[in-house]
Amino acid sequence: MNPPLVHLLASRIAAAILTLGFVSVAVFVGTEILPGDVAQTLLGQSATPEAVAGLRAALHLDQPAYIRYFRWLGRLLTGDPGRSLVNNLPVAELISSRLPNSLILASVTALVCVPVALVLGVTSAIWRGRIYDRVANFLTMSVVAVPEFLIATLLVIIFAVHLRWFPALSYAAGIVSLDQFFRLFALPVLTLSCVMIAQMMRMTRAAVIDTLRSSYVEMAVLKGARPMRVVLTHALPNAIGPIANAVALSLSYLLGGAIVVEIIFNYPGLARLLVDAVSTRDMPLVQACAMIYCTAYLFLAMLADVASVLSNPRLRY
Amino acid sequence: ETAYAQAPRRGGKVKVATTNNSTADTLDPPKGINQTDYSRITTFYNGLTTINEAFAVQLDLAEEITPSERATVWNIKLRRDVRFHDGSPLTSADVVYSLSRHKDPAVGSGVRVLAAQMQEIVATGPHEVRILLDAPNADLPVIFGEWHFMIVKDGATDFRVANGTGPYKCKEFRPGVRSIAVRNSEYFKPGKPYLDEIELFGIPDEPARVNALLSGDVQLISGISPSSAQRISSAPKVSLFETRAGAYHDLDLRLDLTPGSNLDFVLAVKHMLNREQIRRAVYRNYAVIGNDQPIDPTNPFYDASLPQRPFDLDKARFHLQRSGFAGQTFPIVVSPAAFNSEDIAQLLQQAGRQINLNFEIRRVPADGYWSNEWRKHPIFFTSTTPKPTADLAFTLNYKSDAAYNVSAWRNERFDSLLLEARSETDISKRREMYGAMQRLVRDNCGVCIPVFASYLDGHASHLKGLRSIPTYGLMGCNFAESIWLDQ
Amino acid sequence: MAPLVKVENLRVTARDERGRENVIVKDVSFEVHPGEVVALIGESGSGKTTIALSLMGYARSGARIAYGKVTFDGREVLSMSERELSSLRGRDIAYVPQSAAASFNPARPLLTQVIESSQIHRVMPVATAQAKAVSLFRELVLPSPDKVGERYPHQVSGGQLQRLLAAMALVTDPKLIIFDEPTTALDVTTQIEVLRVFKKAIKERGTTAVYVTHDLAVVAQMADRIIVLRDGAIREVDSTGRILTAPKNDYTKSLIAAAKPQVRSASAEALQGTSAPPVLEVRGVIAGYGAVDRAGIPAVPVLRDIGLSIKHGTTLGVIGESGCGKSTLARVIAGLLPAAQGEVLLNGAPLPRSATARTRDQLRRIQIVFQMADTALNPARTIARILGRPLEFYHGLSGDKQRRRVAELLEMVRMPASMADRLPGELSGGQKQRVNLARALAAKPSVILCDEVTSALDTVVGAAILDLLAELQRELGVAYLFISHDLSTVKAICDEVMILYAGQMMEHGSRSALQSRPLHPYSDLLISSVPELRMGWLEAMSETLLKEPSAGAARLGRGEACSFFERCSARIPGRCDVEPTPLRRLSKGADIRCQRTEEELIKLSTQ
Amino acid sequence: MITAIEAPPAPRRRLRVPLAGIIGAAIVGIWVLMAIIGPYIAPHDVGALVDDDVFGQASWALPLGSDYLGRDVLSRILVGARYSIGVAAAATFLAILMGGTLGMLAAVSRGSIDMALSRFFDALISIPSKMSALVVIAALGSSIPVLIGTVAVICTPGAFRIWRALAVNVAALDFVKVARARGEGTGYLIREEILPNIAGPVLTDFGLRFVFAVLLLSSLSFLGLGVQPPNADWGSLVRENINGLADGALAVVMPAIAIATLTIGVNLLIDNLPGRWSSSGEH
Ligand SMILES: Nc1ncnc2c1ncn2[C@@H]1O[C@H](COP(=O)(O)OP(=O)(O)OP(=O)(O)O)[C@@H](O)[C@H]1O
Ligand SMILES: Nc1ncnc2c1ncn2[C@@H]1O[C@H](COP(=O)(O)OP(=O)(O)OP(=O)(O)O)[C@@H](O)[C@H]1O
Ligand SMILES: [Mg+2]
Ligand SMILES: [Mg+2]
Repeated sequence: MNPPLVHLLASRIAAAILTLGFVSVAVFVGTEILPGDVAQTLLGQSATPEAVAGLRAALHLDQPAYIRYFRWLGRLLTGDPGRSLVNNLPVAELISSRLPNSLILASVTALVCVPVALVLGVTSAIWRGRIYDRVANFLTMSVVAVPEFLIATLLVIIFAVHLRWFPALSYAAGIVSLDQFFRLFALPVLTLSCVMIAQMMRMTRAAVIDTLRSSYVEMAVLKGARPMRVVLTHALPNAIGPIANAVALSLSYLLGGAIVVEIIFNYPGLARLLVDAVSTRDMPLVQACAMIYCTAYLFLAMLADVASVLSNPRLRY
Repeated sequence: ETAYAQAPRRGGKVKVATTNNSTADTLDPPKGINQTDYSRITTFYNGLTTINEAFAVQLDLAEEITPSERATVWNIKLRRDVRFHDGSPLTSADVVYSLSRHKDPAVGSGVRVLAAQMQEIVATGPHEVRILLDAPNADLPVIFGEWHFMIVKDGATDFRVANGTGPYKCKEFRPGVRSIAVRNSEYFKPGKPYLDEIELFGIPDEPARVNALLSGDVQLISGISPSSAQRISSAPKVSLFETRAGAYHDLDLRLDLTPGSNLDFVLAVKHMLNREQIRRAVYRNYAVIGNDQPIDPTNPFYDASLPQRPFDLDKARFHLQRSGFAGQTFPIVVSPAAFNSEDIAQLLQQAGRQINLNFEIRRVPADGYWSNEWRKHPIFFTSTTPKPTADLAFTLNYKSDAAYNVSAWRNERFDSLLLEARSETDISKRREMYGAMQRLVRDNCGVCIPVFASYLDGHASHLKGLRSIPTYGLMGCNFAESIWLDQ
Repeated sequence: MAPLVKVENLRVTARDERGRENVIVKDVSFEVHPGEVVALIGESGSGKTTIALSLMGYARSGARIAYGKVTFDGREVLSMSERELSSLRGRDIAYVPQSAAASFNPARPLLTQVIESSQIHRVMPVATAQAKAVSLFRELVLPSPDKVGERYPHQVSGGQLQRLLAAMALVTDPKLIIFDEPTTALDVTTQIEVLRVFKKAIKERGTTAVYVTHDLAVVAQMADRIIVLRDGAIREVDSTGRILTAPKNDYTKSLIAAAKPQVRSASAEALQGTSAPPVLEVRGVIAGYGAVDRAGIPAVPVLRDIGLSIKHGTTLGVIGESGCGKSTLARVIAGLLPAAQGEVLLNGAPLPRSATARTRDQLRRIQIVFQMADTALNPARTIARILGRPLEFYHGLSGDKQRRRVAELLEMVRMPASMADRLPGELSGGQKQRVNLARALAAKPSVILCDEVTSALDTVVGAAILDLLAELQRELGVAYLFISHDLSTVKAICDEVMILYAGQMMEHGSRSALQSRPLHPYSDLLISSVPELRMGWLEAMSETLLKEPSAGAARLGRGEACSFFERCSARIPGRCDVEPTPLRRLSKGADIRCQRTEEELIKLSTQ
Repeated sequence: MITAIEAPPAPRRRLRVPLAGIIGAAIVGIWVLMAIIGPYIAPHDVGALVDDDVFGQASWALPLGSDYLGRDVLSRILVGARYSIGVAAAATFLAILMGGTLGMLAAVSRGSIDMALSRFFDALISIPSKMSALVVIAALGSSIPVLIGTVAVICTPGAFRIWRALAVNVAALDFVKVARARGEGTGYLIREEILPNIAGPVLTDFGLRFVFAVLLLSSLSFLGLGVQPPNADWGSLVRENINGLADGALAVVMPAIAIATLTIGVNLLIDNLPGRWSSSGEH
């Protein structure tokens, strides 16, 4: 540990709290601006003004906004994220049943994607301009260009409907074997990978190639380093900052953006919970999801910045 | 068909995928708002009555329902052999509690309007309940067949687990995820239910739902879009199941706003609807041509003699000229929330081009459509579910003071006919009155009903016992106690 | 004996600014025999680096080996595959590049980079390589040799980097070492150590060397044969002795003539004008790197209580060992490294410590010419833009005027105006250095902090640049802080000289004072270490110098006691290393920091 | 005995674009042309039902078959090009302009400005995107400019992060110090010192963000923002015809191919730009 890093971490944690506060206000204001409220969504098509008013009163929605916000905030500070306005279940319970799912999906995908993307990025930087590079870029760009729902649906049609290798739905409680785990996660992970790999791979490639222009890379060549070594030990360490940030951005997508995958594979994760909560204007739930997402994002961003600082001694000392 | 020929087999597990799934999923009957909720509710609860394939009322928890004083006071006798899942017997208190709850705004009941007529709900004995209505209503037993009116335990407030009298007990329920229902071995209907377990969840994405059925991950799905029907009917080991019902997706013109306030304009639009084309292109023929009035051919009071309004651009042009709106542009609000609204609007737009009338389609989010956009614009769309009776169909959506009179239609003659018909007991007279009302709506109301859409469900071929009940798909959401697996 | 390297008709081309193919090395042929040291000398930009690189089968981007044959150890280099080349480079042929700062990977610790070749070619285990590197560091008098390898490139001085590069080449014991200006940034005492290490390597291991330099005195010590280049073509090849004593080619003659610098100094009036405050004054500056503690001392203290003043139109030379803090001083004055304590005054008015707080005019008046010419130029901008910017920024010059002025500036630093369209990467080392100087000149400052501005220039061009500086001083009254390791240059152009050792001022006096005794013991050592243009000087010198207890490198930040203690021939143990060292004024007019009195010093020097 | 060792790189002022770059430019060029003239050369009206069949196969009359309602797929793609390319490109430029500039600003300023900007964008990225989109529709209504703005805002935080990370490394270099010592303002540092030295990776980022924008469009138009029926961007074309996927309907395949070719074209071009902007080939 060195002083700038300690300083970085400390100021980051302080800033994170402020950021979370900012996000909570923004989310609250957002839910307020959005037309309609829980009462209306709960009543759906049968929402008549009196019915809405009645339900609204029952849910304390008739109180002024700031009071509701501070009441929520007060409870949150005591560690209670409140209850869902929609089904009156504790938010903590709703989240805790979903968060692990999201984390599992995210980590499995990350474990698959990040290494693949980095390897692809680095190797295509090494063999830039060659057939390998062109094919790798062509493939990743083509898959990222296809809408996610199309990829997911296509995979299901091929691998679940026709070949029957994998199930079309990925949710199962109580996974017993590794084989089952693999089968359940194969398609969602593949789909997410298609979306994610491109960004990481392309940024890795670009950042690495960019550093290859430097004189120290020239010097490495003159030391007899082969292209692989030049890239791995000379270009890559200097490209870690942008790469780490691209990875952090992609990974943050896994938690909050896996909505399409969660919908198509009927996987109960956080993204769908959040989207549901937004549609139903379930403020405490939206807040909780946004907080979790924000925390995760800030954490990833911090890791990326730490990696960035660690990789650049000029920033470190 | 064959389902009848065979004796139902016991045992087996079934996974059912419906169309909705969100944290708003509920086990509290009054709060149900979609097919998923209704299907769960019927799995765990019973109503006093149900509605059968022939659109007729059948007693369920009630042993006897008798009207008196011209259908203003109703006496209900309950079955004595019914127990809740927690073992407690069904009593009149449960019924009184269940029915009264609807009137409490805090419950957020979807049928508060219907419950409002029940002025007094009292237990007159351990198994007797008396209901006093504010006006005569011969259709009250039908109303009790509504999913929202299912009977819960007296005093129940915690609906994390269902405690009903229904064919299955609730083993697990997670809003937005799934529910698992296991056989209620003490179900009061002998021999039923057949399955050991039903897992129910929603897959909102239609292609995903269809794929789940095709891949064998689920055995029963609802809400198949007409464009997927072909895939299912041609696939091996799965079958398509069509329920003809009076559901319609209507284009509504508000009669109190320009341009709908001009009857010629309304008629022009009605003539511009190419119903054949809509039926073919949008519904792939899984629909019945509509005639701008809400009573569909499955309804006993459907008036077949009413002439079908044709697609006639000349007439439309004529009315348009008369309305003076020719050459103008009007927005149509569409939304994914109102099914097929986008497609129908686009076909209308095309027709409009040919007679010099421009429609500008404005798509708004499904999110919040019903509360923020619906009925707030001159031209918009509605999705209307089938109503168990002609009376309800008219009362809820067409009566001048109806809460969901979407086109703001006011017609005194229609209102008085409606009241008359409600208390009329002579079937042929009633038919006549309903016929006249159908004509009135067709010719004057701002609601344009191009077709009545069928409900399309799909199931694994070895899943048996499905019959079509014209109140909704999935046997009017009441499949749980009837389906079984053939091995 | 078969030559180790044989170059035949080598032609290297590069695309010039108009995209035309330009020959930068013109059909050069020469041989290098095993164990021989061949020096490549010549004008800056004459193709020395280019030739050196092509011996390894390498051409910089933009350049291309168009024609010719290079044979190394019987193998033809230019037709080798990439793989063969890789196994040749770093192992059989090691290269010490000219630009030290840019040649190190900023993200990796120095030691790993120094031993990298040995690891790539698997010549020895890591531990052995590290041990060897550390012993080389020690021989090359790097400070704290065991630790310096843990640092990162930006944490060491220019001269230190250069020595690290030399160590890098020596670790693998290659057959051929190509030295590209390996001692340009070294002070004379350090240079001696480094040259000794080179000599030792060459002698003990029979290594062959190609030595690129512009410093004739160094060539005299190192080379067996000299190749004189100009404009990409060989002008003369001969043994060292003959070239130095009896050059045939005119260009060679001019090179040697220029090696003895003439005195250029400010007019007497400028020195007289005492009434006006000095242009630049530095008072009690303490500065260094890392966080500043509560006492106001940085974690890595470098400068200790430095004060100086430069009068209008005069030059202060700053000399001192590599790593003693010369560049740090320049950075402090320029505001790039805010001092921890002390103040900097411009025309008598104190300046904010940090450049960001200074006004544009204050910034304009003090210009700094970076030592590391390479990294100080934006690689993505053409020379025209690099030079044009200060013109526009400070003087609002644009369009044609700007272009004309840029051409003028290039002309002033002896570069063709056509180079304006090039990118920095397409220039030679000396050219980059001159661009840096030109950029400082463009601002029309009152003070220029020249950090080793002529270190990469051949004698002729170097002399021209010094002339230019003197001329500007005469005409515009520019003052210079002239940082250099080259005593003869300093003596030639500086009015006053300050000698730094480990961040402390050791002696400060006029130029003439430096020429008369007594001197501070360190000054004495410095002056006697200046290489002479005579072969065999190094060997003789080493003998005498080795007698001095000079092994230890400077220790930084030892409170008030003398930091030169370990190496001082006149030290008084028990006093010099404990007591605060007093500042003394000598009768010749100079100030020194020493325990010894003037008399004692005189006595010691006459012994 | 002669050998040319290093391949000559493209000279600076004579822009020589590699073949791949020319292909990329051609693809992009064709699509841009389609975006401009598409509606005029489309054989049918975008909304017209021209086929009794749905998901019809290719024929002479309908070269790319018909869609889920029986409309001409070719015409719909031609008209959609305008939305997919125009809106996505405008939004990406905007996002890069905001995110990139602020990212470099943060890197150059460091300290509290950096902290404030970084946290602001962190917060922005953490606000549920569906919610922001809905708020935008509710507050500003639905129009193409609003759509562009929304896509841009959603893309900005990512651009900010990447640009900042790239710029931070350059901002620590000596030549930037030189410029600072000259007293240069932040604007100059960003424009002249930082930007040219991160051009390669930054262009790659642009390419990626462009793809994201194209895809984002479809989910936003699905929500009702911007492109209104009967017009549709390519992503929406894929979405509305997804039911034809199992039968391999051209109506779903062709728009997907359109997006893919555009993406690949843009990125081929970016990868093969001449000179310093190049991110492929030798250096
Ligand atoms: N990539 C390039 N493109 C165009 N010209 C170049 C390129 N590289 C070098 N040159 C030119 O080639 C000539 C020789 O350069 P080289 O670096 O070999 O000089 P040098 O003799 O090492 O000079 P110095 O002593 O200043 O380092 C110079 O005039 C330089 O401007
Ligand atoms: N960023 C840094 N962090 C820590 N130490 C540093 C840093 N930069 C320089 N140093 C150390 O400070 C000392 C003075 O460095 P400076 O660059 O001023 O030396 P110099 O006198 O210019 O030497 P040279 O003649 O070799 O250029 C050196 O020992 C160097 O290793
Ligand atoms: Mg050189
Ligand atoms: Mg220095």
